[in-house]
Amino acid sequence: MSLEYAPLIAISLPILSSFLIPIVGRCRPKFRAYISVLAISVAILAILSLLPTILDGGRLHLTYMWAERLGLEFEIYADALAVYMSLLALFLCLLATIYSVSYMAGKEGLTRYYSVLLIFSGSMAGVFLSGNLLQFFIFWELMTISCFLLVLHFQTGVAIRAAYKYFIMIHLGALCLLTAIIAIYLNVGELSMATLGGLLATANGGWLTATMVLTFVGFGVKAAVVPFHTWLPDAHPEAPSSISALLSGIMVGTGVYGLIRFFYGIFGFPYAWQSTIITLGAITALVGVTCALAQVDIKRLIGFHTVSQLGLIIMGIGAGTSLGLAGALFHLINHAFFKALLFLMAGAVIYEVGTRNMTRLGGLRKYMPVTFVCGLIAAVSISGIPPFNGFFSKAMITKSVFDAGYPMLSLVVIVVSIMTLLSFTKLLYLVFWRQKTSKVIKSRKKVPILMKAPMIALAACCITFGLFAHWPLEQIVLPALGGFNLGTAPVYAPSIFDPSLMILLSYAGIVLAIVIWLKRRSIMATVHRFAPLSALYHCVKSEWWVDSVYLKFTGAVVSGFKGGRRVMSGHLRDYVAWLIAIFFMLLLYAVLL
Amino acid sequence: MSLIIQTVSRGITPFIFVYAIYLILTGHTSPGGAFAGGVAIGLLIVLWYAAFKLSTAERRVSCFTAHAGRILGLLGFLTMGTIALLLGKGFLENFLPKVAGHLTMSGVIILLALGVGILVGCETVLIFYYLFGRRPKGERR
Amino acid sequence: MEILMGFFFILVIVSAVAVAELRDLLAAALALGACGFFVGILFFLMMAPDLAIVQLIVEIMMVVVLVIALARTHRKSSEPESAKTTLALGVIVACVFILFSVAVVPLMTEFGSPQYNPEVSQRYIDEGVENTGSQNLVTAVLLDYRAYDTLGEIVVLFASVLGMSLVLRKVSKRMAEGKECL
Amino acid sequence: MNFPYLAALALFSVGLYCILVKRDLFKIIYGICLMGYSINLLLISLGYVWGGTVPIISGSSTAVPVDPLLQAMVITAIVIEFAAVALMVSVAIRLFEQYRSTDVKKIRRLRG
Repeated sequence: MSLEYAPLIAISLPILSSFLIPIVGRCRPKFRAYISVLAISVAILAILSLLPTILDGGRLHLTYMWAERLGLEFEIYADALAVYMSLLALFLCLLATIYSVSYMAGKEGLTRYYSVLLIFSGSMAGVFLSGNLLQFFIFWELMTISCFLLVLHFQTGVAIRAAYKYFIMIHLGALCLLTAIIAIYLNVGELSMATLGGLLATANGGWLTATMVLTFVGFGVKAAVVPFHTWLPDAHPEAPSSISALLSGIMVGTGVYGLIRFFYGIFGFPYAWQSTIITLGAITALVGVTCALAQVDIKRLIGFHTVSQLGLIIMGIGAGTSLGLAGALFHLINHAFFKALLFLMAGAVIYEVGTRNMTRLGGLRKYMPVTFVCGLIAAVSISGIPPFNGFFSKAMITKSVFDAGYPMLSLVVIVVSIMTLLSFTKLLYLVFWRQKTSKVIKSRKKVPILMKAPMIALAACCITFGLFAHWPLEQIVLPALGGFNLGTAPVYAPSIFDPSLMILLSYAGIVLAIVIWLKRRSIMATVHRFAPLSALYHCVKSEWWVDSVYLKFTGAVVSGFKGGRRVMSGHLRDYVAWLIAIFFMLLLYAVLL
Repeated sequence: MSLIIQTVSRGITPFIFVYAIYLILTGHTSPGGAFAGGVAIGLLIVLWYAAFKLSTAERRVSCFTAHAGRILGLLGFLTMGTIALLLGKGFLENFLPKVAGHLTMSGVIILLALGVGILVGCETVLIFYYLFGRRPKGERR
Repeated sequence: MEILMGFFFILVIVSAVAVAELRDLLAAALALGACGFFVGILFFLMMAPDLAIVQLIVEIMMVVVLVIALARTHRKSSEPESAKTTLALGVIVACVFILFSVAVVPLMTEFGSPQYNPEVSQRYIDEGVENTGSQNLVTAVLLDYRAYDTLGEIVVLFASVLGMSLVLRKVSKRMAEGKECL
Repeated sequence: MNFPYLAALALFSVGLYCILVKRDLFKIIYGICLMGYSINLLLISLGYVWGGTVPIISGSSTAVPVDPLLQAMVITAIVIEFAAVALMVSVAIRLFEQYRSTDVKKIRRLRG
C-alpha cells in the first residue's frame, strides 16, 4: 500500500463501512461495534503511515482526477496541522466508540448509531484532510448532518428540539460559509487550498472583507462564538455522552481549524481585526464561564465550559502571532482531551445513577473512584492548574494577548480560569464529595471496564501533555504551524517556575478561587443583598438572554408572515383573479416600456 | 361480463402487453416512448377490471407489486444517474457506447426508458387501485 | 392540411364548450375525453406522433379515472352561479381573450415558420443523433439531454400518487366490505 | 395566419371560464384540464414548421424536422397533468365523502 492512498483510506473506510453495519447488524448485533472499532483503527493506522513524511517537514498534496469534464478533482492536502488534527479526531472517535459499546448497550437504534458515528468520523477526517474548498464544504455538511442525527439519537422531545436548533443555527452558518467559498471562487477562480494562499494574500478590496466576515460567521457558529453559541449548551446535554465528548472535543474544533486554515492559510491574518477577534473571544469566554457557574445540569455545565474554552482559543487566534496561534492550537488539543474526558465522566455518572441533575447527586467518590480521579484530573487540567496541560496553553494564550497589546483582555484569561476552577469545584463537590447520597445510587450498575479504559487513556493524555509539555509543543504544535508565514518569532514555552507576571497572576488566581470557594456562603448572601449584583446574578441565571432575543426575533418574523395568510382565501376564483391582475400589470409594464 | 368480452380480452391481452413493451423499448428509433408504454401497461388493468372483476386484476398485479415496481423504477433511474456520476460523467449522462439507429446501442436511453416505463405503468395501476380504495398489504388503514 | 387542422381546432373548441356547459358531469367527462382525443389528432397533424400516442393513451386513462371518481361521488353538477355573476365573469374572460389576441398573439412568430434557437433546438436537430444514438429526437431530449426534467417529472408522478394514497386513506364503508362500487 | 394560436387562446378562455364560473369541483378540474390542453397545443403549434417532418431522423433526409424540444416538454406536461388530475380527483372524492357535495360554496374550512 503506497502512501498515496492512505488519506483516501482514512476518509473513505469509515464512511464505506458504515453501509456494512445495517447488513451485518441484522444477524450479528455485536459485530456493529467491532466493525466500527476496526474501521476507525485502520483509518488511524492509515493516518499514522503519513507521519514519517510529515515529521520530515514535508506535506502531501494529492489530486485524484474524478469528473474530468466538470473539472472536479478529489484533492488531499495533508500538512502537519491536517494530519495531527485528523489523528486527534479519529483517536477520540475510537475512544468514544469503545466507550459506547458499554454505554449504549441495550439501547434502541444502535445500528443507526454506529453507522452514523462511522460517517461522522470519516467525514471529520475528510474535513481536516481535504485540499479543496468545495470538497471541504461537502465533508463539512456531511459531518454536520451526521452529527444532527447523533444529537437526535434518543428522540425525546427535548433532544429533538435541541437537534433542530443545532441544525438551523449550524446551517445558517454553513450558508455563510458556502457564500464565502462561492465568492472566493468567483473572484479568484481557484478552489485548491494549496494555491489559494498566494493568490489571496495580495488581494484586497471590499469583497475580501465581506468574504472574511462571512467565513468568520460560518466558522464562528460551529466554534460557538458568542452571539451564535446557543445551540451548544442545548445540543451537548441531549446527545449521548459519548457523542457529547466528540462534539465538544473535536467537532467544535473543526470550526477553530477552519478559522486557522482560512484566516492564516488563505486570507492571511487581518491585523485590523485583531482587537475585534480578541474581544469577541474574551466575551465568549466570559459568557460561557459565567453561565456555567449557574448550571445544575452536569452536562450543560460542561457544555458551557466548552463555550468559554473556545473563547480562549479564539483569543489566541486573534492575537495573530505565532505564539498565540501555537497557544490556541495547543489549547485546542488539550481541550479535546480534557473536555472529552469530562463528558465521558459525566456519562459514567449518568450510567450509574441515571440523572443529570447535580442537586440530586452526592457522595459518589466512594462508589466510583476511577471516575472521580479521572474527573479530578480533567477538572484541574481545564482550570489551568500546573502542572497539568491546560496551564501551559492558557499561559501561552495569556502571554500572546498581553504581547499583542491588550493587557486588560489577557486578565480575562485569568478571571476565566478562576471561575472555571470555581465551577468545577462545585461540580466535584456536588457530585462526588458531599455526604448526601442520593437514593438512585442503590440501583446502581457497575461502570464496566470498556467505559473506564477510554477515560483512563484520556486522563493519561492530560497528564502526559502537562508533565512533558515541551514534547507536544515541539513535535506537534510547532510543525503544525510551519505551513503559515508567521515569521520566525520564537515560541515561548512556559514552565511552571517561570517568574513572569502572568504565571504569578495565575497562581494568585488559584489562591483567590480557593478563598472564594471557602467564603461562598457569605459571598452569595452579599450578592443577594446588593441590587446591581443580584441583577448580574439574574443575567447569568438566564444565560444573558441571548436565546430569548432570538426567540423574540423569530416570533416577530413569524407573526409578520402570518399577515400573508389573508391573501390565501381558499377560493380558486380569488387566486385566478390575482393571476389575471398580475398579468395585466406585467402587460402594462411591457407596453409602457 | 359476457363470455365474448372475456374471451376477446383474454386474447388481446398479450398483444397489448407486447405493444406496450415495444413502445418502451423502441422509443429511440420510432414514435412512442416510455410514458406511452407505461400508461398502456396500466391500461391493461383497466381492461381486466372491465372484462372480469377487480379481484381478477388484483390477482395478476397486486397492489404490492405495483408499489415495488414503482420504487424499482425510480431507483433504477437514479442508479443509472449515479453510475454515470461515479464514472466521472455528469449525473444521468449517457455513458454507454451508442450507435445511431441500432436497436440496442443507444447507451443508457433504453435502460432509463425501461425504468420510466415500469414506474409510469405501476403509478397508473396504483392510481386505479387507490380510486377503488385498495391498498397494499401491511399498509395501515 | 390547413383546412383539416382548422376543422379539428373547431371540434376541440366545440367539445370544450360542451365540457363547460353540460350539467351532467359524466357527459362532461366524456366530452373532455373527446376534446383530448381531438387534441391528440391535432398533435398527429402537427408532426408529433410521440405526443399523439401519449395524449391518446393518457386521455383514455384520464376518462377512466374521472368515471370511477364520478361513480364514487355523483353525476349531477351543482347549482350554477347567478346570471349576473356569470355575465360579469364571462365579460372578464372575454376581455382576457381579446387582450391576449390583440396584444400577445401578433408578437409571436408566424405559425409554421419558427426560428430555432441555435444553442438548443437547432443543436439537438443537428447533433442529436450522433450525440445520443437515438433517432427519435424527442426521446433523445427526454432521456439524454434533459434527463433531469424526466427525473423531476417521475418524481412528481411518484409524489402525486403518494398524495393520493394519503388523501384516500380513509376507505368508505362500502368499499371496506369488499363490494365494488361500479 | 395565426389561427392555431387564437384557437389555443380560445380553448384557454373556455377553461378559464369553466374554473371561474362553475361551482362544481369536477367542473373546475375539467377547466384545468382544458387549460392544460390549450397550453400543450400552443407549444406544439409554436414549434410547427410548414412542410416539416416528424423529429425522427432516419438516413439523410433533407427535410426540416419540427422542434423536438417543445415536444419533449409537452410530453412531460401531459404526464404531469395526468398525475395532477388524479390527485385533484382524489381530493374531490375525499371532500365529497366529508361534505356530501362537490359545490365549492358548500365546502367550508378549506381556506389557508
